[in-house]
This record gives sequence, structure tokens and C-alpha cells, in this order.
Amino acid sequence: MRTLTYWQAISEATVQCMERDERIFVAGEGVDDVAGAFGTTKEAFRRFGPRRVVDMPNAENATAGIAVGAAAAGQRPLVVHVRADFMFLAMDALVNMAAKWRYTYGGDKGGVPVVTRGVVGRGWGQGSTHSQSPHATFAHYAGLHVATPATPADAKGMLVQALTGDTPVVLIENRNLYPLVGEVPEEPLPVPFGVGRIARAGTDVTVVAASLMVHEAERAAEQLAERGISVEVVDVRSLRPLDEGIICESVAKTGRLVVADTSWARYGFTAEVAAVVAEHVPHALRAPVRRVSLPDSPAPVSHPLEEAFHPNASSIVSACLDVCGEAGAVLPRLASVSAGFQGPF
Amino acid sequence: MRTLTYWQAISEATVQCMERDERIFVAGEGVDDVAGAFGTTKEAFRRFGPRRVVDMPNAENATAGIAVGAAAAGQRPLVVHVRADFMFLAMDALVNMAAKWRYTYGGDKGGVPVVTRGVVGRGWGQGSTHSQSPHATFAHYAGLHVATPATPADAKGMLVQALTGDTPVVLIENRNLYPLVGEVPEEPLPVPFGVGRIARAGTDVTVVAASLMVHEAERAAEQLAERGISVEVVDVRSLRPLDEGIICESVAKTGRLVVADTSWARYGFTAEVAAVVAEHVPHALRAPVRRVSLPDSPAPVSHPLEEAFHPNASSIVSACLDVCGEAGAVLPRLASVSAGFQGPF
Amino acid sequence: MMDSSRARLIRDMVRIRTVEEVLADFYRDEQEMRTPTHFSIGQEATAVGVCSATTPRDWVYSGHRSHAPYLAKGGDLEALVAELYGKEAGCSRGRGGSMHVMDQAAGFAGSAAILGEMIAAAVGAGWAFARAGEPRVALTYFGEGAADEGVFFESLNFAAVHRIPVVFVCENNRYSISSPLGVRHAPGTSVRGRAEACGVRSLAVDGNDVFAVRDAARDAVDHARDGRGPVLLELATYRWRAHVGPGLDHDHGFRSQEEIDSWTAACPILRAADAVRGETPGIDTLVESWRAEFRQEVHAAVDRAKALPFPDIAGLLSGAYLPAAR
Amino acid sequence: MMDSSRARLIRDMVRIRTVEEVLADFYRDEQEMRTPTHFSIGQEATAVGVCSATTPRDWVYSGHRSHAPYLAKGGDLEALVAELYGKEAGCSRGRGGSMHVMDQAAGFAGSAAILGEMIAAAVGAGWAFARAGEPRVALTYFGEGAADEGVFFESLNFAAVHRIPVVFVCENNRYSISSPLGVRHAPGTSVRGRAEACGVRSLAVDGNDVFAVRDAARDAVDHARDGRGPVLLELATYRWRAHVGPGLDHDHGFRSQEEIDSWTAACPILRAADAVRGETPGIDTLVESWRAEFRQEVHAAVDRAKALPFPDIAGLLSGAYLPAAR
Ligand SMILES: Cc1ncc(C[n+]2csc(CCOP(=O)(O)OP(=O)(O)O)c2C)c(N)n1
Ligand SMILES: Cc1ncc(C[n+]2csc(CCOP(=O)(O)OP(=O)(O)O)c2C)c(N)n1
Ligand SMILES: [Mg+2]
Ligand SMILES: [Mg+2]
Repeated sequence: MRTLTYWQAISEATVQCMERDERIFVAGEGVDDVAGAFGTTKEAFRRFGPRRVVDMPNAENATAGIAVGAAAAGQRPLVVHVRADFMFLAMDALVNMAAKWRYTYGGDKGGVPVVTRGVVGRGWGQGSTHSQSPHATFAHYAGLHVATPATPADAKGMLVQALTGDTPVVLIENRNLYPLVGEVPEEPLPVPFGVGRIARAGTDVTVVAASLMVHEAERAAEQLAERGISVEVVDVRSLRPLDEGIICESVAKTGRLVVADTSWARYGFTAEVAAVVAEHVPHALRAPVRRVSLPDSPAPVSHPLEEAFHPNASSIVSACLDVCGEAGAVLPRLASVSAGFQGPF
Repeated sequence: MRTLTYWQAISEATVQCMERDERIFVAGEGVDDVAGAFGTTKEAFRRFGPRRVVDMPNAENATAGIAVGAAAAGQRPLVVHVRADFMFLAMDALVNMAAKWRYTYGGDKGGVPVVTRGVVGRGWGQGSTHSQSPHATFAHYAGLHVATPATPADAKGMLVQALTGDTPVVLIENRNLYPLVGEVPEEPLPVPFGVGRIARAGTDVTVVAASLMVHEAERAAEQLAERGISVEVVDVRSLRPLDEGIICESVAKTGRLVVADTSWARYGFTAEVAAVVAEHVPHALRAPVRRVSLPDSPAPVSHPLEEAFHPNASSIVSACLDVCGEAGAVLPRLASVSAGFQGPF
Repeated sequence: MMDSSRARLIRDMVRIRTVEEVLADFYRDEQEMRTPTHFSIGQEATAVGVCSATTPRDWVYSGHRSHAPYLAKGGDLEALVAELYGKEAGCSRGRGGSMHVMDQAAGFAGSAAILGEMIAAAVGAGWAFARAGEPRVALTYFGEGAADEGVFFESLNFAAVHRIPVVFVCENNRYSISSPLGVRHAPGTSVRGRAEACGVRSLAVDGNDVFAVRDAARDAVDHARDGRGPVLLELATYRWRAHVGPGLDHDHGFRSQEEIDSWTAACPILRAADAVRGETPGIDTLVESWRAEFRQEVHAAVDRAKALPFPDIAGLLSGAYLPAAR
Repeated sequence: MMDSSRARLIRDMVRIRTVEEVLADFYRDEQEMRTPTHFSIGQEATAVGVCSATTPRDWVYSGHRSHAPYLAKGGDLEALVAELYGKEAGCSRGRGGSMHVMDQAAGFAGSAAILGEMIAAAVGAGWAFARAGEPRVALTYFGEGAADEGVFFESLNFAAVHRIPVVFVCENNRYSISSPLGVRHAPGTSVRGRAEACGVRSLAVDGNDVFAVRDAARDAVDHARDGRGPVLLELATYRWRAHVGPGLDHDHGFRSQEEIDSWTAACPILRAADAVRGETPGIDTLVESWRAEFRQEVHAAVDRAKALPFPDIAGLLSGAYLPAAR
């Protein structure tokens, strides 16, 4: 199969869906500019112009509410935030309007399938308000779907699913994934939400992850393989719906669980995955669960602090060694996926 | 000790703290009106007048940001939302400004100890956007403290702690607790965050809960006691910091865990508590963890649907029976704490 | 003979008044409509005057004070009453309650409990109409209290920049629950001034004069429909009952009896009747007969609603994600 | 001889320009300041003109474009440079970076990355000053892009209602990243018009004329300090560099070379020098000598910053909750 980068896959999904459905339009701050939301909206703008790729005022709350209203009236808005942090300003519209619309009016009068893409991930000393990943916050609320594609194929397929589905969707994209290359089908085939993926098969430890952390987990798995520890990496792909089955089956097999995330532990992704296991297969656990997540502070800027702050392949390695009873072991530090990034932002 | 209702306890804490610290003021929509935020701000308004109990425009985002700015300049704002749902509009100011302020400027230049009270809880067919409890959403973010007092004494003590402490605090109050009576110290003694409480001692099952669900759990425990099942009810009191020790000790003793909450399961309070146990004392579990939470839909209005939607003492009883291997048993239905509520809202 | 369109406006106001008065009594006496309910009694001219200027293909949104716009737009009465009683046959299948009503056939596109939400939604709907090339207009009712919200400005601004066919209908009844406008907006400013500052054409109209409201709304809707951009109507009016629920709030101390009395005297129905009394001396008899007719209609709707089944709790989750079967 | 206050303004602008130019070169060449940096090159008159009208007890906030207001307010240069290099001695101990700087002693009260946040914060600070009975004023810099945000309106409104001693300083440089104002605000409207609509006194001033800015700011600060209410200054200006980072964006296609050239010709330093050349024919020599002096100052600050230690990662969590020891 031909390969694309993650950002190209998103761009292709956008363009193909817009070709097939003229109700789809892209709305976001600067989506028409030279950067084109990390390249993901450039081709759409080139093809469809400003009527369908609309530069929005800096008004995130209204933008989200307008998207809801447009969706209620039959359009299919794709809202893009080049930093997901701005979505806190759209929280009411997403959680109170989009998520609840269909149900609140009885469930039989149509929904508001707005699709919101939010970019997260470490850049270059971006500081406390540009280094967050609010996936768990949105995934807490019934009515939304929240997906976190880790591969170019999923980035395309899940955006296609979102743009052709019935449900309001939040897609969280880690910017460090954009340059990643992978095989991507030419056709706009949807990847359903709620179906996880074994990113790497293994027998000794299960690492459950989403988005960027899937790749960090794969790096960790490679290093651990050399040491004779066989790691299974589960990519949940979407947080809501969540594929409980794939998590439980893997843990039932390996008996050990590490959960890795780019956000804080409390009330987050790592909590939910651990809870699912505690609910369904607690007796499979041969060791306590370990969570790899952010330390309990806001994000710092200074490079050494930033390096210490963000969990990566090596943090996953340590956690895996720990659950395998080799807590003392120290392996060479791995470079994280984002290593080598250059600014200016 | 003399007794007060939960709302009186909040009122008393407010008044006493305002007497002792003239930098404290109350800000919120309608805090000066005849209802006085369920009575909690009436006495403060009577005593201190409109200069210190300030009716705010319906502008939740700016109100929160203004409170942050006032706190940075040395005032101590207490912001009141008669429905916590409005706090989604203040999410950016709470999560990006208040939570991160101290750390982002180096940690040594003072913080912004704004205190935000948000009222949650079922009323009377209030519908999908007035029936939420966003405690887990706020508790996910490092930098905040989030507390959920269940008793009049805690309602007073934790508000005192918040108004005299260094940290921005979100206090979530379930409106069904307001009429509850309990012993409350006369003095404004702080109740520290992060120290849980055994609301009822027991040996067979641990029910971990917060806020209203502590009382539902106590009702459940009573019924189960008659059947010979001894339930320990753990009231975490605050979600951030979270008293992991008290949870783990109780589960280590009982070997069974039910977590009860008024919000959705995914990425919520029930997830975090289960995760803490999976991290620290998984081998103590003699049965899978059970979560009692909202079903995965927005809140309905119609009375029978509302009754089915909201978890209560009987849902906790079922879950306890389940983890005790008596899943088949059916006990008489219990009235929930909110039973008998009359409108109009 | 009275101009039939004038008669129609008065009749529609009488219908809404009668329906709400009867529902308020049932609400108070029975405590069976378990949903917070914001009556528009005293504010019927804004509902009727504006909606009379729309076609069924135009969409109207409102905030929490939803019944009057819903009915004025032609929303089904029985479905509304069933909704208030929480019945499966309710316009929102008992899921939405008083604050979340919808009648798509009539063009009542929805109402919401959170201030400001439907202001943005209406702009989005108007945008959708324009994008699809349909000559339809979106309208949105909100109180002056919602005009405190940032999303109101953001929505005005976007509508002006993109010349969205939307009409912002501000029912300025001077209070947000019990907060007077004076503690929320600075002296010398107005809601319509805010619209103008964003580039939205605006008009301030006596909101208790249904004929003036209708005329202003016609201009506004035409303007929007012709692609000439959004319009804001600031309609001065007054609510007679408490903010929420069937009762009064006269003893709450935030508004004076004189103020209440002067606005009760300015009853939109009375004023409309006065205005046509010259041409139609029998107007009062007419009003009385309408009242009787509508009293019967709403009593029948209540009786029917009570006899209807509640939703089956087996369907609790239905419609949360995928369409619910009806 | 040149009026010493005029000289001071020019000198301050030259200092900011020189510092930023040198820092931009280091940023580009070394890639060691790992923090997104928004230079104000070309916009020095707004920073200097307004801050010159404040006392150290007045507080100034800004958005992401923070260095110029920070320096104009008297913020410590070495602490700023150390912050950009991520050092423990930085003004925010390496935690905040370019977008989160603070110098409390100088009255620079903070800057933030999220649009609009510091508009509300400044209103809160002004409110705090008024509540404490202190004759202090809060000021807040923001771009016209932040004026799209609802919180801007909410803040204007609150400030007007409560007559908060706050001055809103809008640096209208016509672009939000690459979005021209025309796609974000409707024709015929202005930022100051929005302020007026909320009841905030306003003034539009040529933001590249430092003397005009200073005069307007004096009036505004006096007005606010005297308890006569908030003021908004809309200052037309232009940024020369790219939105973020040390480079140019001339090839991005969203602004014409003519536009750029005309604004480069309207350089605030050149214009100020022109204005005083009559009284001070030696102004150009003076400017050159200042440049040299400040070049040395900033080079020294850079050298020092590079030699300083990074924060100890053992202190990663310190200050998240309780005060951090320094
Ligand atoms: C965002 C938000 N803030 C506060 C409220 C609480 N609230 C409900 S109705 C209301 C009064 C609104 O006044 P107005 O918009 O003038 O409408 P009116 O009730 O006068 O018709 C308020 C403050 C809310 N529903 N949503
Ligand atoms: C709430 C929010 N939305 C969007 C952004 C992204 N953003 C950062 S700077 C900027 C441009 C703002 O323009 P303006 O306020 O005019 O300031 P300027 O950069 O021109 O000085 C934008 C859109 C942000 N930081 N915060
Ligand atoms: Mg009102
Ligand atoms: Mg700008």
C-alpha cells in the first residue's frame, strides 16, 4: 500500500470527504493560512477555497455553538483548533450542546454531528497552557465520541468515520505524530470508534496507550524485547467508546498492566483503563498496575524540566520493569518520538 | 455540639471568614437575592452588604478571570455558581489561569487562591444541562484542589480551609445536602483537604463515595447490615488531593470495593478510585470492583426516567450484593436522599 | 371590521396567555409537571409579533423562556403539554422538559437552559441556510440577561462579518432573575448599541406593542432574507410572574409594586385591544370568546397528557448516540 | 535641548528595539531559547508610550507579545533573558517562558498565552485596587485579535458597570497571526466602538506616535485613577516580524510588500526622532549611541544567562501547590 504522513492522511481524508459531501466545511482560526493547521487544511483550502475552508474569528465559544447550529440545520462542520487548549473556551458548546443535543430533544429529531479536531502535544517550551491534552475531560461526558488516532491510517479512517457518522466527535491529534509515515488506504474507508488495536503482540506485560504514547510504548517494547520481556501494546484508538474487551483480553493473557498517557493520572485515561481491568479481570493481575503519566504540576518551559516532565518510552520501560519485578534495572535512555524537534513553537 | 444544616454551615463559614479577613468577598449571579444561593449567602449579604456580596453579570468566563486577577492583587474572591454547569464557561479561567498561575510564574510570586463553589445535583426535571457534576473534570488538572464535602461539619471546615489556604479551590456541593443537619463546631476550624473519613466502619465491603453518595452509601449499609453484610463507607472528602491511604487500607481489610458517584463512570471519580486500588492493593480484591454511576446518556427529565437515571442507595445495595456473591438477591427499594423534593426547580 | 392580521395577532396572544395561565395553575396545584418552567405571561407580544413575520421554513430558537415562542411559531400544543408532564408523546419525548422544546415541522428549532447557547446556534443555522442557498432566516429569542454573555458578542460579530441571515430578538424585561439591568450594564448603554458596535443593524421597539413588533420584525426578517445581513431587535417588555415557576415574586423586594402595576397596565393584549377598539368595538367580547375557546383547548390537552404513558425506562439510553425509534 | 521626557521615550524604544533584534538573532542562530517568542519589533511606541504614563505601583498585564510591555514597564532585562534561556534565574524560574513573564517589583504583573485571559485579570486587579482603596491603576495590553473573544466584552462590561480603574490597551496591528482584521470584524466597526457600546470611554490614537500615545495614556490613567472609570486606547500599529519566532513572514502572502514598506517607513523610532530633530539636531547620533549601549547591555545579559544554571529537575513540582523557595 502507498504510504502517507499522518498530516497528509488527515488532509486526504478531509479533501475526499469534502468532495463526496458538499455539506462538509472546515472552520478554524487560520485554517486558510500558509501553515494550514500543520499542513492538514492546505490542500482543502487550495481545492475548495474560502467558502469551504473558513478562517474564523478568535471566538472559540461561538464557533463551537455556530458549528452546532449549522449541524442542526444540515451542514457538517469540521472545526479545527491548532491547540486543543482553546477548546476549554468551547467546553460548554461541546459538552452541553453538542453532546446532549440529540438526546435532549427526544433522540428522534436528528443530532448535531460536529467534528472537532484538537491538536495537542509538546512543542518547544510552550508552557503550561499549551502543553495539555484534554481527551479525558471530553471523554467523561456521554454523548460525544472521542478518538485519539496513533497512525496515519487511523488518522484518516477515524476522520472519515467522524465526517460520515451521526455523533459529535472530538479528535485529539498529537502534533508529534504529524511527520510519521505509514500505509494508508487510498479510499476514504471509515475506521469505527470503539475497536482497539494490538499495536504489538506480546506475552509478559500489557501496555495500554493512546495516540503518541502508542509509539513510545512500541519503542519501550523493542528495548524490553532485547532483555527478554515480551510487551503487548494495546492502542485503544478511541477513548469513548472504549474497547474494554481488547484491554481485558490482553491483561488476562499477560497478567501485568502499564497504562501510558500524555495527561495527568487522576481522573484521566490511565485511571479509566486501570478501572476497567479492576472491574473485569482483577484476578488476572500478577502485579500492581502502573500508570505512566504527567507529574502533578503544570507544564514547565525550561528544557531540562520539560524533559523530566513529559513521560516517554523510558518511563514506560521503567514501569514495565517494575511490574515484571525488575524494578532495580536501568536500561539506556531512549529518545522520545518528539526528540530533535526545532522551534520556533 | 450544636447542630446546623449543611447550608447554614456554609453560610456560617462564609460570614466568619469574612469577619476575620476583609479581603474576602463573595461574587456570583444573584448572590444578593432573596434565595441567596440556597440560603448560603443571605447572612453574608445582610451583614456585609453589596460591596462584599456582589451580584455579577451573567459572564462566567470574565467573572472567573476577574476573580483570578483580584486574587493576584491580594483579594480573596469566593465565586458562587448556583449551578455548577455554568462553570464550563469558566473552564479556561479555572484550569488555565487559576490552576497554573503560581507555578507558571516560577512558584515564588504568590498564587491566586480563588475559591469557587459550584452547586450540583438533581432537582426536579432540570434536564441534561442542569444535572451534571463536573468534579472529576476539574480534579484532573494539577494546580487545583477539588473538594466535595458530605456533612455540615465538612461543608464548613472545607470552606474555611479554602478561604484561608494558598491554593485555588473548587468546592462542589450537592443541593440535596443543604437541608441535612449535623454537628458543626462554632469556631471556623479548617478541615484539611486530602484526608478521607470513615463514615461508617465495616468489614465485608468498602464503598468509596463523595458528597451525596456518602449518604446513599450509609443508607445502603444500613439495609445490608440487616442482611448480615458489614459495609465500610469511605468518604474521600476531597478529590484532589485524594486520600489514597484510607481507600487502600479499607479495601485491604474488606477485600471488596464498590465506588459510587453522581457522574459518569468513564474517566471519572469511580475510575480513579478503582485505579488507586489496582495500583496499590490489587491482590486484596476478592471480587471485581463495581462502579455505581450514571448510565451513558445525558440526563432525562421525565420523572420515571430521572428515577432510573440517578444512582442511589438501592443501586449501591445491588453492587454490594454483587461483589459479595449475592447478585441474585433483591432487597426492598430504598428512598434516596432527594426523595420528596418539591419544585419548582 | 378588524384587519384580519391584527385579529390574528391578538388571538395568538390570548391563546398563549390563556395556555400559560391554565398551565401555571395546574403546575402549582398538582405538582405533577416536574420541570422548571419559565412563564412568559405579560411578554406575549414579543413572541407573537416576531413569529408572525416568519414562514414555517424560518427557524426560531429560544432560551429557557420557551413556551411563548414555541406556541407563537405554531408549535404543537398537545406535544408541549405532554412534555411538561414528562410523557413519551411530549415534543421531546419527556427527555427535554420545559427548557428543551422543539417542533421541527413548525420551525421551532429548539430552546436551551444555558444562557446564550441558542444565540450561537441560530447564527449557525442562518449560516447553514445561506451556505445551502436557501432563502430562510434563523431567529433567536433571548433575554437581556443573556446579553451579558461573551458568546452574545462573539455571535453578533460573526453574524456581521459573514452577513448571516439571522435576527437576534432580545426580550429586554429588565431583570435576570432578580438582578436589575442596572447592576449588569452601564448607564447610557443598550443591548442594541452592542449590536451596532459589532456591525449588526438594530432597532429598539416597544415590546408590548404587538403591531410595532410585527412591523419591525417584518423589516428585520426581510433584511436578513435579502442577504443584507443580520438584525437585532431590542424589545422592551416585562414578565409578570416569578422568574421560574407559576408563582409571583412581588414579595422578593427587588421590584416595586408601582413598577409591576405600570407594566401590568401596559398588558400587550389590552393595548392591542385598545388599538383596534375603534375599528372593532366588539373586541372585548371577541377576546373573551377566544379565552374560553383556548381554555377548553388547553384543558383538553392537559387531560390528554395526563392519560398518556410515561416513557418506558427500558428506553432510558435510547437516542443518546444513535437515532431513537419513535 | 530635547525635552528630557521625550528623550526618555525615544531611548526606551531604542532599548526595546535593540534588545529584541539581538535576541531574535540569537534565537535564530543558536536555537537555544526553546520557547515560542513573539517579538514586538515595530510596535515599541505602544509599549513605551503607555507604560511611561504609569507608576511602579500601577500594574501592567500583557498577552503573548510580552517583552516590550515588560521592558517598558521597567522589567528586569537579565531576568527576562535568563527566562528565555530557561534558566533558574529567569523571571519565572524557567517555568513560564517568553509568554509567561512577570516582574512584580516593576509592576509588570504577568503575561499569558491564551487570548483574553489577562484582560479579565487586569479588571480583577483594578477591582482589587479599588476595593482596597489604593489609588492604583491596572492596565492590560492585547491585540485586536483578542478583541474577537467574548471575554473581552464581558470584561469591558464589568469594568464599566463597576467603574474599575483599568486601562485597556489594544495594540491593533491589523492581524491575528495571518488573519486580517477584515475577516474578523465587520466594516465600519472598531475596537473602540465596542468599548463605547459597553460604556467604556475610549480613544483611538496613532500607535506609532509615541508622544501621542503617552499623552493619551496619561489622560486615560488619570481618568481611571480618579475613579472616573475605565478607558480603552486603540493604538494602530504594525508588527514587522513574523507572528512568532525571529523570522519574517513576508513570503506568506497575506500582507503586501507595499503595506509592509509603508509601515516600516512609519517606524516609531524614526518618527519620534523626526519629531524632535528640530529641537535636537543630534538625535540620530544619540540614537546610535543608545543602540550601541543597549547592544552591549543585551549581549552581556545573554552571556550571563548562558552561564547560569538550568533549574534542578529535583524541583520539578516545586511551586505547583505551595510557594516555592527561591
Ligand atoms: C450561562 C448561564 N448562566 C446563568 C444561568 C442562570 N439563569 C437562568 S435564567 C437566568 C436569567 C436570564 O435573564 P434573561 O436572559 O434576561 O431572561 P429572562 O429570564 O429575563 O427572560 C439566569 C441568570 C444560566 N442558565 N446560564
Ligand atoms: C483563546 C486563544 N485562541 C487562539 C490563540 C492562538 N493565537 C495566539 S496569538 C494569536 C493572534 C492574536 O492576535 P492579536 O490578539 O491581534 O495579537 P498580535 O499577535 O497581533 O499581537 C492567536 C490567534 C490563543 N493563543 N488563544
Ligand atoms: Mg430578562
Ligand atoms: Mg494583532
